[in-house]
Amino acid sequence: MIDLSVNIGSLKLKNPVMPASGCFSFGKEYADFYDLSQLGAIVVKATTLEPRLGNPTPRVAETPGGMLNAIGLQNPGVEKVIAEELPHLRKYDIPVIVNVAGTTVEDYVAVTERLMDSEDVDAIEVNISCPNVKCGGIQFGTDPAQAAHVTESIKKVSKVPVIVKLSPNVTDIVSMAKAVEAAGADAISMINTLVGMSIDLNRKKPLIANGVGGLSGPAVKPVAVRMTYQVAQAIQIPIIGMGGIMDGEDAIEFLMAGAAAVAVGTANFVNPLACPEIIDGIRQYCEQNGVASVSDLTGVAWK
Amino acid sequence: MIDLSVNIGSLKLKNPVMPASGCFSFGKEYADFYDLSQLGAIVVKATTLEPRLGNPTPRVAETPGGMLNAIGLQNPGVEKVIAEELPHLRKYDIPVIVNVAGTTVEDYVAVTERLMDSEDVDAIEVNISCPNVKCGGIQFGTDPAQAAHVTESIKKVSKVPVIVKLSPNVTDIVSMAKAVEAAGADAISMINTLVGMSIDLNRKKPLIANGVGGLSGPAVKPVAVRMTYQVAQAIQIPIIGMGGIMDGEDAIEFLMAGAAAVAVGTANFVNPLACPEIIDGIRQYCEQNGVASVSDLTGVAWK
Amino acid sequence: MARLTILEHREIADNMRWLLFEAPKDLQYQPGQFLHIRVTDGVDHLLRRPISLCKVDGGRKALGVAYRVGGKGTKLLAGKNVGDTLDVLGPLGKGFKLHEGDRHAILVGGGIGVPPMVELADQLHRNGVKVTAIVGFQSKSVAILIDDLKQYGDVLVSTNDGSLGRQGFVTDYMTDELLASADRFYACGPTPMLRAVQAKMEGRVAGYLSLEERMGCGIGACMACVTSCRLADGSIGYKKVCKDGPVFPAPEVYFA
Amino acid sequence: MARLTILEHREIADNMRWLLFEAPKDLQYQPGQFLHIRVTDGVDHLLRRPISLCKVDGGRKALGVAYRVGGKGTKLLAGKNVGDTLDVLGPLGKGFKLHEGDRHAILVGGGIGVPPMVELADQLHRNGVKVTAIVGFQSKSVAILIDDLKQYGDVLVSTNDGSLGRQGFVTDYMTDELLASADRFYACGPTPMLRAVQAKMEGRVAGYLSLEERMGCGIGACMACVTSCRLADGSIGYKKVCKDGPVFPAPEVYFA
Ligand SMILES: Cc1cc2nc3c(=O)[nH]c(=O)nc-3n(C[C@H](O)[C@H](O)[C@H](O)COP(=O)(O)OP(=O)(O)OC[C@H]3O[C@@H](n4cnc5c(N)ncnc54)[C@H](O)[C@@H]3O)c2cc1C
Ligand SMILES: Cc1cc2nc3c(=O)[nH]c(=O)nc-3n(C[C@H](O)[C@H](O)[C@H](O)COP(=O)(O)OP(=O)(O)OC[C@H]3O[C@@H](n4cnc5c(N)ncnc54)[C@H](O)[C@@H]3O)c2cc1C
Ligand SMILES: Cc1cc2nc3c(=O)[nH]c(=O)nc-3n(C[C@H](O)[C@H](O)[C@H](O)COP(=O)(O)O)c2cc1C
Ligand SMILES: Cc1cc2nc3c(=O)[nH]c(=O)nc-3n(C[C@H](O)[C@H](O)[C@H](O)COP(=O)(O)O)c2cc1C
Ligand code: FES
Ligand code: FES
Repeated sequence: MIDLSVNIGSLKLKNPVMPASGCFSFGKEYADFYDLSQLGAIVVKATTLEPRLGNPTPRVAETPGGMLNAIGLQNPGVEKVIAEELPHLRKYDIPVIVNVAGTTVEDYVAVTERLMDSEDVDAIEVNISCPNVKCGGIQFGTDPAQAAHVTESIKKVSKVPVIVKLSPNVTDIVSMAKAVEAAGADAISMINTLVGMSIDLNRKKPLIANGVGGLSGPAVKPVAVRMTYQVAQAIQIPIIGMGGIMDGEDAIEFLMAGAAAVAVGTANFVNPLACPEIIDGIRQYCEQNGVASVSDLTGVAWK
Repeated sequence: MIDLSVNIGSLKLKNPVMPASGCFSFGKEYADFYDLSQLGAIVVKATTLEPRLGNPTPRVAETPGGMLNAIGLQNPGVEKVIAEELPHLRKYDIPVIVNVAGTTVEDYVAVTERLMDSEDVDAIEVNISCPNVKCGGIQFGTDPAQAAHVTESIKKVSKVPVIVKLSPNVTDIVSMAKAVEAAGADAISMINTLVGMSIDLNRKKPLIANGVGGLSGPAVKPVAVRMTYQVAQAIQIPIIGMGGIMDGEDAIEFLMAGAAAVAVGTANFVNPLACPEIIDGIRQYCEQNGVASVSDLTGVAWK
Repeated sequence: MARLTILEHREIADNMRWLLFEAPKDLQYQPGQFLHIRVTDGVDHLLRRPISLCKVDGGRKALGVAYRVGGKGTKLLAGKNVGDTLDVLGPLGKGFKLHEGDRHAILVGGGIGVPPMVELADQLHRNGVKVTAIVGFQSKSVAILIDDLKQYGDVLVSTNDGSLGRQGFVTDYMTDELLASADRFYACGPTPMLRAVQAKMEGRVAGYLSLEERMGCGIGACMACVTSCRLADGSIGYKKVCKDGPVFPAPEVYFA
Repeated sequence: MARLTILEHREIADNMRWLLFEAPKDLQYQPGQFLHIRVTDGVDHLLRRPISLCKVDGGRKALGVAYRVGGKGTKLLAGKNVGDTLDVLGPLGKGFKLHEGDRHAILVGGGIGVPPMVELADQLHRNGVKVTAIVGFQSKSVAILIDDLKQYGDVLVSTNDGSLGRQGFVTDYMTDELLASADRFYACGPTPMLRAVQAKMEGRVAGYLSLEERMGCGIGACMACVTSCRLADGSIGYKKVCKDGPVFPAPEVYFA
């Protein structure tokens, strides 16, 4: 029997695979395809204090080996999320991680405080890196001091582990990671999307209505693996690695680079069964390579 | 007749397509496939003061929609480049752009000074962005003040136009571009490669001997187009756009984003005839869309 | 989700193709639903292409679609051969609703909005509803499925250039007389057409519009495909074309 | 560069395949050269795969290669069918040099280093050179091309597990007697094998080693495929496997 379980701070996951925020909504749709209890955890769509409509359409575009999105944090607001979306996830025996977004530090703190009233939140993922929101978000994701400030402020009010999600659109991701670690983050998730653009040759305008969008999918995997490898060697807290994971081998690459767990985004759109198939792929790799515990793989590429 | 000519500072190109530095060596190999006079210009491999061996192998790895390379500036040194490599390019009726790299500002200046003794150099491309050289290069590429300093120093000794090549591995590419423009750059080329990594699951180590490598190819195109779009609106000097251009339509995307010309790297490896086919593709697009002069396309996506 | 085998694949007009799949087991479907098709197993084209169900052949247990070869993905699709299998999700979304008691329905299709009208016409016809199909195309060279529709009722054709049927727009056929005789309308096509149809029908004939939007997941999870709708409380909000649609009651659809 | 049509494609051992192309017009080639093959027209696998020429059939105007199905690219390649065309560059690089006056040559092939020995053996044989081929494999299940080689001379087989021929390494066959009788050797295979062969032959038999390195362009432009060599001036420097090789005079090759 292979031990697939991993720990993210005080969270115990039965396996290292979770859907990435924004790619799984609140889980209902994928529950039509498989039993969500198979997952290591579930990460839900970004939640803000007030409801948000997000950006105009088109919101997605295909790119070579990847896609752009500019959903723009569409969500019904934290009240509705707590009342209508989270309770149905209780029936699955897995930790629920809520992705929190905002424009000001006060926003983040207010959403977190409100979430603390719910029984259905096992961890907070702080989205300081969404490239699709004009004001807010992005500066927290590119300035270590601001990232530390928002982390600290959330830590003060959170009773559950706080995971900070890093943006790859920075010169020095290691100093971002160190700053949020020093500010008390329990874990880091990385990477959010790279800022990109496609131009529609017919309309002679950016294809995505928002202009820029976030690039995800296999195209970004080498950047994500590199950043995971660099950050893992510089910090002590666990990393949830993501960016272009399509199969078990991709997931193993992130673990070897230093991630303790992985998240799967774009692959869900290509294959609704991506998450369970990736869990199977990891198990198979461990079996075939004599790995007794998946956590032994973390960081072997540099250890 | 479509006018394909474009100007990069005082350089006149008969069309906007040139090979990207490092992907075309000094031209000899591709001359077996077509007459290099068809090109808009030729950009040769990075040249340093002393000969360099570069990095150990493996130096390349395939990634989804792209590739990693860590050649590490292997070159015979500026003396041999001037004596043995550049003269044979004279027979083609096209501008020769020499890519200059170094570890210190003095290196860059010395290489440039030496190149000024040659009749065979029509422009300098300053490579402040090579991610594959451990010391040097990279800090010039990520700090606006240092980028400006190296630009200024080279401008003082150069008698030919100076093109500064920007790294995409920065938080704010616009401020990099503004800094080198203010320092006197005649043009900007962008983007160099994104820093990436692949892990070899069998060896449990980074696949590329150097650890990290530079990501190029279609995978990076959305990032390159986005940066071109942003920089073009912030500066007055022309941009040579590149990153994942595989066909005429990709080239048009960069022109619409704001590039005056384009460079083609990885595509040469996939298809040795990539450059002439891209020139044909641009001509065809112009014909079919009633574009009289290719320079009319520059920046139409935001103008 | 299933790998479906291609039974037929042929050109039916300029850059328009007919593709017949072996039907998945236990097929449940409504006219107006769509298939979400992967065009390659590689990663160069990650996103699935949404294509409407055009015809279900119960006898042969087969599922047909008609599509335009336009961009890179549909070009790849066009290269697939009989016997090849494709990764297909669906049928997905909410299709056209048939109403008991209807006696006459107007079906309006524009361009690649025509395909879903075929299965709809068949079902209405089988239910004893009189079908009047109004279809519009750019020109004769891209006109499709007219003979198929004629099996189920009258077909009125218009083209932009007059090369087939009447020159003009589908709405030109919508006389007061026709509208007065109809219980229901169903429309699918480009936005300008849908907007004109919505305006023409408002307050006169109840019906449905089928919308298009660029999609990510196709199942309601990514929020890519939203469209503005009049919500129950009268406010304007987003609904998802992939899950809440692609077919919406006409008055719900809000064209900005 | 040409699109070549596949004439034959079949499994010849576990995960080992034989692929025969229609030869390009005006084919110029040497044994030991390689083809640089695109495995898909899409962008998901950008880099070409280098595969050695194994056999040229002048009569049929055909070009054969043998390859191992290992990674993602060769798996895609394995899915191509007779009649499909592939984008092929080459033959590229410097092949094995035949020397006039040679009477006996030892050919050494290990695993996927065996294929280039077949065309070489044929040419030597036609030139009246006696051929002794020593080939090594992991085990019987992956042994290839032995019967082909037997047409041209003696074939000595070793496997790591003893399931075919002698258990052990190719060098075990290299007796003083054999070496004394040989004018030349030619070797291709994994680095440890080449290193052992180089050591064994040094100062006794002149010959050539064919090397492998990950490639970008395949034509000498990208500097990806360098290997350490003893240069003319005695210093150690890089040469390009794709252009200066893959075949090098044995003493030039420097194993660190
Ligand atoms: C519900 C629904 C039903 C449809 N039914 C049909 C049909 O029956 N027949 C038919 O020919 N077409 C239909 N379409 C349109 C069809 O999906 C697009 O023409 C097709 O996806 C374009 O793909 P491409 O590879 O040619 O273009 P590309 O430009 O390569 O596509 C790139 C990406 O953009 C998306 N995209 C591009 N154009 C459109 C578009 N107009 N609508 C939605 N997504 C787009 C693609 O799905 C893909 O994700 C339907 C669209 C929707 C939303
Ligand atoms: C000159 C030369 C001749 C060769 N001749 C043969 C032959 O006749 N038969 C045969 O089976 N193999 C041969 N090889 C090895 C063959 O090129 C690799 O096994 C093959 O490219 C691996 O591709 P993949 O898709 O299976 O692996 P992937 O892991 O998908 O390959 C990814 C990338 O790495 C490169 N790569 C991976 N492994 C190797 C390797 N061992 N050597 C070089 N590049 C590699 C690929 O070319 C590709 O660019 C030769 C290699 C060279 C350099
Ligand atoms: C459609 C879409 C919506 C996303 N929404 C969010 C979000 O709300 N919050 C967030 O932190 N990340 C969001 N992301 C980023 C993903 O969680 C993930 O970091 C990124 O897509 C890289 O992983 P992938 O390549 O596996 O998709 C979104 C990504 C996509 C594609
Ligand atoms: C093998 C290889 C070598 C390169 N060497 C150099 C170099 O010497 N100097 C430089 O400025 N850029 C170098 N580059 C970067 C390219 O010039 C170009 O900026 C980058 O590859 C993006 O373009 P592409 O996607 O078309 O390849 C190299 C790229 C590759 C793939
Ligand atoms: S396409 Fe994902 S929600 Fe509709
Ligand atoms: S592969 Fe490019 S130089 Fe050899």
